[in-house]
Amino acid sequence: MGEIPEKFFIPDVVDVKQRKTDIGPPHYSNFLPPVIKKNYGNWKTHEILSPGLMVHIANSGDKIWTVRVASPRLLSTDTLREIADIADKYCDGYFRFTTRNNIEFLVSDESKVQPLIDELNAKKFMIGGIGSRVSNIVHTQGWIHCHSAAVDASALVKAIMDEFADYFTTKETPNKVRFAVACCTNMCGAVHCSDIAYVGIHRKLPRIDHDNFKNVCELPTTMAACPTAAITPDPAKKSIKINPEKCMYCGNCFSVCPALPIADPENDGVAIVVGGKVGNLRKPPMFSKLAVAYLPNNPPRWPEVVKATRKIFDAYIAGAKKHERVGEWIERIGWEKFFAVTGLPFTFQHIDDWTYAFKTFRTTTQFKWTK
Amino acid sequence: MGEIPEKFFIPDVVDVKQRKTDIGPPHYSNFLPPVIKKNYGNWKTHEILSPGLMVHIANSGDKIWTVRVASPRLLSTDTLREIADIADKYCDGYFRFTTRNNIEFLVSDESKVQPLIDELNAKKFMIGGIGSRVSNIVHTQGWIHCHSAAVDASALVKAIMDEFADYFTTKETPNKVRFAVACCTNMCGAVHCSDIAYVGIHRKLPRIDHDNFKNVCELPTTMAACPTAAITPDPAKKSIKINPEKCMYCGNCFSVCPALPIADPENDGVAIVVGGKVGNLRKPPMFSKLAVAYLPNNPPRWPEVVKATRKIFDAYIAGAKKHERVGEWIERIGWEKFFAVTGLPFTFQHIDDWTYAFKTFRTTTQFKWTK
Amino acid sequence: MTKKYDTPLLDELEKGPFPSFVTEIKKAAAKNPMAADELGQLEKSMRDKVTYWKHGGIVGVRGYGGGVIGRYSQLADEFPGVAHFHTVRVNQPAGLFYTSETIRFICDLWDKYGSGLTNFHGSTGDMVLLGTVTDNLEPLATILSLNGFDLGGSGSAMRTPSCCVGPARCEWSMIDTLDITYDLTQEFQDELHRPQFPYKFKIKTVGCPVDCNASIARADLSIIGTWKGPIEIDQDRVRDYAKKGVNIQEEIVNFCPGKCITWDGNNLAINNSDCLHCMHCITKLAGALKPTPPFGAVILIGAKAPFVIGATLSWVIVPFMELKPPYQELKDMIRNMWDWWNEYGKNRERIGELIIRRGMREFLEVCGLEPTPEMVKEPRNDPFWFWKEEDLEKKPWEEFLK
Amino acid sequence: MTKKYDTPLLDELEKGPFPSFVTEIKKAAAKNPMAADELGQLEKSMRDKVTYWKHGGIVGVRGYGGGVIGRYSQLADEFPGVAHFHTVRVNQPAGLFYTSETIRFICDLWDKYGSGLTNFHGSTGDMVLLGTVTDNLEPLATILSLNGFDLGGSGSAMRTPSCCVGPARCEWSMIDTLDITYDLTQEFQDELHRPQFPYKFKIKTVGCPVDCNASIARADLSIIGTWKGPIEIDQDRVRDYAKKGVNIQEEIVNFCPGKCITWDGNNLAINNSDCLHCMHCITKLAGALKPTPPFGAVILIGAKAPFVIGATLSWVIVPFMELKPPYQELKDMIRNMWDWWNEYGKNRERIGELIIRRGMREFLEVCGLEPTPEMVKEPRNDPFWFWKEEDLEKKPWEEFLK
Repeated sequence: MGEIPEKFFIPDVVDVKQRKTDIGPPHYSNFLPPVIKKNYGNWKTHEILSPGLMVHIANSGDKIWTVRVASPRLLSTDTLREIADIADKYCDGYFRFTTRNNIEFLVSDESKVQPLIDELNAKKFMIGGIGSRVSNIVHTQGWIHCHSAAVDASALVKAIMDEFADYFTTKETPNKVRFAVACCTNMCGAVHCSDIAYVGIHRKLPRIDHDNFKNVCELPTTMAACPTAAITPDPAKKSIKINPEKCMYCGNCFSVCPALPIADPENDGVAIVVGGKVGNLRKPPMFSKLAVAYLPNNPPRWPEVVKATRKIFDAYIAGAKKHERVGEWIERIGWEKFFAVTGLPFTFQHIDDWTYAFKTFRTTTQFKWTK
Repeated sequence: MGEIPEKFFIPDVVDVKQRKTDIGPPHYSNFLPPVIKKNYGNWKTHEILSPGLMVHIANSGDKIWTVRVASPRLLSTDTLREIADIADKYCDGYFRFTTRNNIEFLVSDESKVQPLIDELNAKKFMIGGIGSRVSNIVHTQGWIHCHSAAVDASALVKAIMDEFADYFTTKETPNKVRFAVACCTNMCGAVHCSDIAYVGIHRKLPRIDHDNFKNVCELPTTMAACPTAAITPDPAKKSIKINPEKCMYCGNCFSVCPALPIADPENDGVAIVVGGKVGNLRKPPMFSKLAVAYLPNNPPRWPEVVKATRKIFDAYIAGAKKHERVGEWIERIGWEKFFAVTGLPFTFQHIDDWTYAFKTFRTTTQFKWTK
Repeated sequence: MTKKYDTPLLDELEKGPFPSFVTEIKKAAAKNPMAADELGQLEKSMRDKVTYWKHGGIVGVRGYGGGVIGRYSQLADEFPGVAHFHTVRVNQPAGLFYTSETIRFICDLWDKYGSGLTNFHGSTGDMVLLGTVTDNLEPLATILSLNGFDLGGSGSAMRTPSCCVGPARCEWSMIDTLDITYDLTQEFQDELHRPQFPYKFKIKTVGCPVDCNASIARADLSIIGTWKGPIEIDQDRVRDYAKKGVNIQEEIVNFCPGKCITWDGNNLAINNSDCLHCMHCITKLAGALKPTPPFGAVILIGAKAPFVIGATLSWVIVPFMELKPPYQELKDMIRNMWDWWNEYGKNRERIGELIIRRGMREFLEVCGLEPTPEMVKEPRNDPFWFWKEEDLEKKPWEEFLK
Repeated sequence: MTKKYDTPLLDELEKGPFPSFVTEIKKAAAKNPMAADELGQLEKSMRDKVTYWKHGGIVGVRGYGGGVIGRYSQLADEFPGVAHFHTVRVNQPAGLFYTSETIRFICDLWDKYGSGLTNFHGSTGDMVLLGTVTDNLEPLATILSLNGFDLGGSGSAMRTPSCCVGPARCEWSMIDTLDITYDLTQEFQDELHRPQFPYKFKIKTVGCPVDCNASIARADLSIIGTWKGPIEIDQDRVRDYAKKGVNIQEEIVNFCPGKCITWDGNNLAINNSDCLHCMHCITKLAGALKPTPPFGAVILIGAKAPFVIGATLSWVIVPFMELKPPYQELKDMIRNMWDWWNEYGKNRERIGELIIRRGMREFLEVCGLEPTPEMVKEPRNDPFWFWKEEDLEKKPWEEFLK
């Protein structure tokens, strides 16, 4: 269990009866550099030497250097092979990925660190992302591979990361800034707990394909998918009805029922949510909250979204204390000040009107005057 | 509009046709001492001279002294006349009540302050309640006058106030301690936002009087009164059914339907909630939270309730910083420490399981070790 | 002679320093048979650990739908004096100020027509006259009215408005709470006396964020005084406090929720743009600090006790409203929200519950209010929300991203 | 030769410093017709502002119910290369460590049987191989298995467990996140490959409260390392930080949520009994402060994205659990909660939603857990709650009021 062969092989003719099941993944020890195996669980400390380089020091005195580069997550086999070649050259073949999809080269020999960095620079890899700065963006599939995407994900990520690239490679931020993109409200990924995040939204009712409903959809599942109970049976048509007063355009009904397409080129777009975090550092984890209810889909580079992000980002840089995450900064200054300093409008959409709405209404006279 | 006659009169024979309607209450200016009328809205500051005495100083230099005494709220006309006599003697007839049912004598002549205090002391009035100490308890009617009381209110108030009397008359607390009593979960009064409060609860299902239901109750109102939708129609009996799995024994169905008595001498009792506040000082207003889920009804002095309160009260006195209300103290030390320092058990009942339950579940690894 | 009951349990409650309600009942019982039977029935409740009052029936006075709460004993045979034992609510003077003459009038009246037992005051703020019979109600109301008094509210009506002591005897009152309360009470006499709403509607007005009348927890409409100007500082007086032993850093600076105060041992400085208007520094350094104009009020909506959906505190709907007589803006807003509530509210649905059911947007639009961040603790977190057709046409980003 | 599309919009996305996914697709497209048509269809999506993928159909490999996501183009005629474009999830090694040989094997395999496009990694943690046809699935799975790899989870199953880098390269990992992840993955192979739950179930393990794998936000079962011992302080190193310009008072002391740190300019002191274990001081003074044993984990339950009831973060159910192989207590608890969820959960109901629906008490009892205050931010506030018949007989106050 958990072993890999001495040498990987791909047979020309495949006998599918040879397939083994339930073997699980290979054991992680197959992939650990010797210095890590030796010092596993016995690390003493680490130092960030530059935005893309850190060294971990073991209690034994052993060290391992990590060089981090950005990745678009979507990788061709060509690029993967290029990474493997570089790893062979400088890292005895060892590298890893971070949970935010960066690539990390693991160097055991200090003398190979600078040559590695030089080669990565020469090959235009983007080095950085360690410490208090922008890291890579976690995101979903978007138009590349998803049937329910209200916005593309990779393109938006590219546009944002290009805009804030210098905060990945060199400049510091008060604390880490975690971006995230979800291409629909299904939100694969931690958009709901990121510093600045984007979620694709719809703004029009699903269009009911009554003829197809009974063939491809299940009534109870479709009804149960609606967070506001807006869906009721339409027995005459053997289909469903949607109460337009109750529909919040979330698209979850389409997730379970293809006969309810909701995508709309002119009315779909992007909402920006801010101030979430997952770590327990200083403040408990926080949800992201709505900052901008809608910006239009404007491919390929979504300039309105980038511009709005710039407003939020710059206000954070200017206003936050060192070590404050975006949400901590906003909590300290108050949401009324957040909207004042960013210049973003506060609209009816910002006021919750769903199940737990009233828990978000302000039940105190404590606030600051902003005008 | 709003006038009172030069002299009040009660005719021997009443002609009800003379009755005037919609005149509203008399204008408050009829009851203000001259020094208050003169300095209305022009007060500069005040000083607390002793636990039951304060002086307000106007911008004009005028002063008015206030002597506060406790009241059980339930007052006989004899006692009211006694108060009136005292007011005549020292206050030109002027006095007032506080929103917590204390009596305040308003003295315009400094030389009458000490004689007033002496007479109040002689007559066994309990002077105090000003500043950082225990004030009078707001409470509901209880068995004296209410059909839905699960506990008596006045008796419980008396038992608690006797126990903590020295914190009304002399000793200080870190900040004000507001007690409140509600004799059932209908909670007339601000029990839901008090430092330490008591609420009468039931623990058994209402007993359905099927014969009477149709005569005295309305089906939709009765169903709508249930916070958990535990009540459904029983068409055969022209009555209702109660789902015992869903009933939380709140008794609101009985409030609208006399055919659903819920009072139970052996299983009714008292819950203690703590940490609420209404003011915006320092922290926003807070709800009271459950501290003790049940203590038995043990008239006339509810010793278990008094004892449990003593545990909470003493822990607060010992642990709070100056100016911290009970809720602020608990918020600072954490609920796990609250239960540790008071020795109160944490039970399943403390964990919310109603509509907004999950908003109270802890979503962080931040807590303190208490064992 | 009134009937005398053996009350060993209640007698226990005459011991101890706090004034005894039992003693009060006994005083009344000595001359009033209703009070005597109240005492007897209460002793039995103490013994049996259960209440003996029936569900209230409907009683009242001509032309009014409220002001009297019917109350009947389950044990009328055993305690005939409390067979009827109705409550009369009398609208209190704003601020709870009285004169001895006034209170004697109430006593005389109540000795004649009632049990001699009172509450000063009921939870809503009314003078409460406890225990009378149906036949006495009309004469009582008549005599009250001839002497300038009127009944309070009950049932599905506007309840008797109430307030803190306000500018009458408090230096921090930033609005005239007594006048507002009196004015609104007079303006809405019809809504007070003739239940016409889906359920009760309470209005409480307080002069500052200290909220000495629990307005934010106990009123459907909470009116709380506040200020927009800087906090004026009398440095000499601050230094006096320091000299007298107040630890300014610990007791004032460290408790400031806006973290906007600094103290260098000699001077106190406040960054007013970060002030949250909590009043802590002002109340703890009484006379040294004071709020300055503009004065006005935060208007909040929706507080209620737990039934049915759980307790709520009031929610900010107007961050700042100037409140000058005749308070027309406030009155118009109140009428607008009542119209909406009357149209859509279900039986026994408080206005806060209706707002939750139909959404804050509709409520704000009914009141003519624009959304502002002060209305929320934080914006919504889940990514589902409503769009109106008219919203879709707008392109606000063309403006704010310029 | 693969087909070449004109892609003016996508070409814009090859500009700028961040590595371009368009360049990646083009690289693959140069030799793979599936990737070429992916590029073409994506350009059309950019132009039309809409996705062109159909609702996924059901595809898979023999004996498994998951691991492959069916995907079909709406524009199969125009882009035949993506008519089928299924995703294969391959269970990643714990900690996301690889060797060059391994990655080359994956590349060779995917060039032969797929589009040449991958995701390193998918949201749940799997290696994601993007785009293949149904006929290729069986050979793919066979070759993977012969080389020691297996598919990941999808559908209503346990999803591929994942973790942070843990003790492999982090000094703060208080549990062996890689071993726990590997062990649970092996233990629950059946639940991973054969969907048998009401809905998905995610497990994420992180070594400390910094939570570098978003465990508390993205896993039904969140396992987060923590410690019970005092924080060990190397005063010399703290002084070094101070000398190097760290403002200990502002950056460390003032940010402590437990307010339990003091710094006199020379020595740092921590009142460990008030420590909230947030890790701020430890991470900012790396190497100077360190947690000490006992080590273990906080176990939390219920995080999920917004559908259907709104997003949730995981809730504490075990404040501290020692986690040593074979992790039997943890495994037993997981099986117990699955049994309960399987019995009561509705279709597409996450375990957190079921807990909300049936109450935390039942869940805790199923797991054999006693209630503790660490489970709640605060106790309930509304005064309605359930009693079980057995609760009524108990008189706990006789004990705690002694």
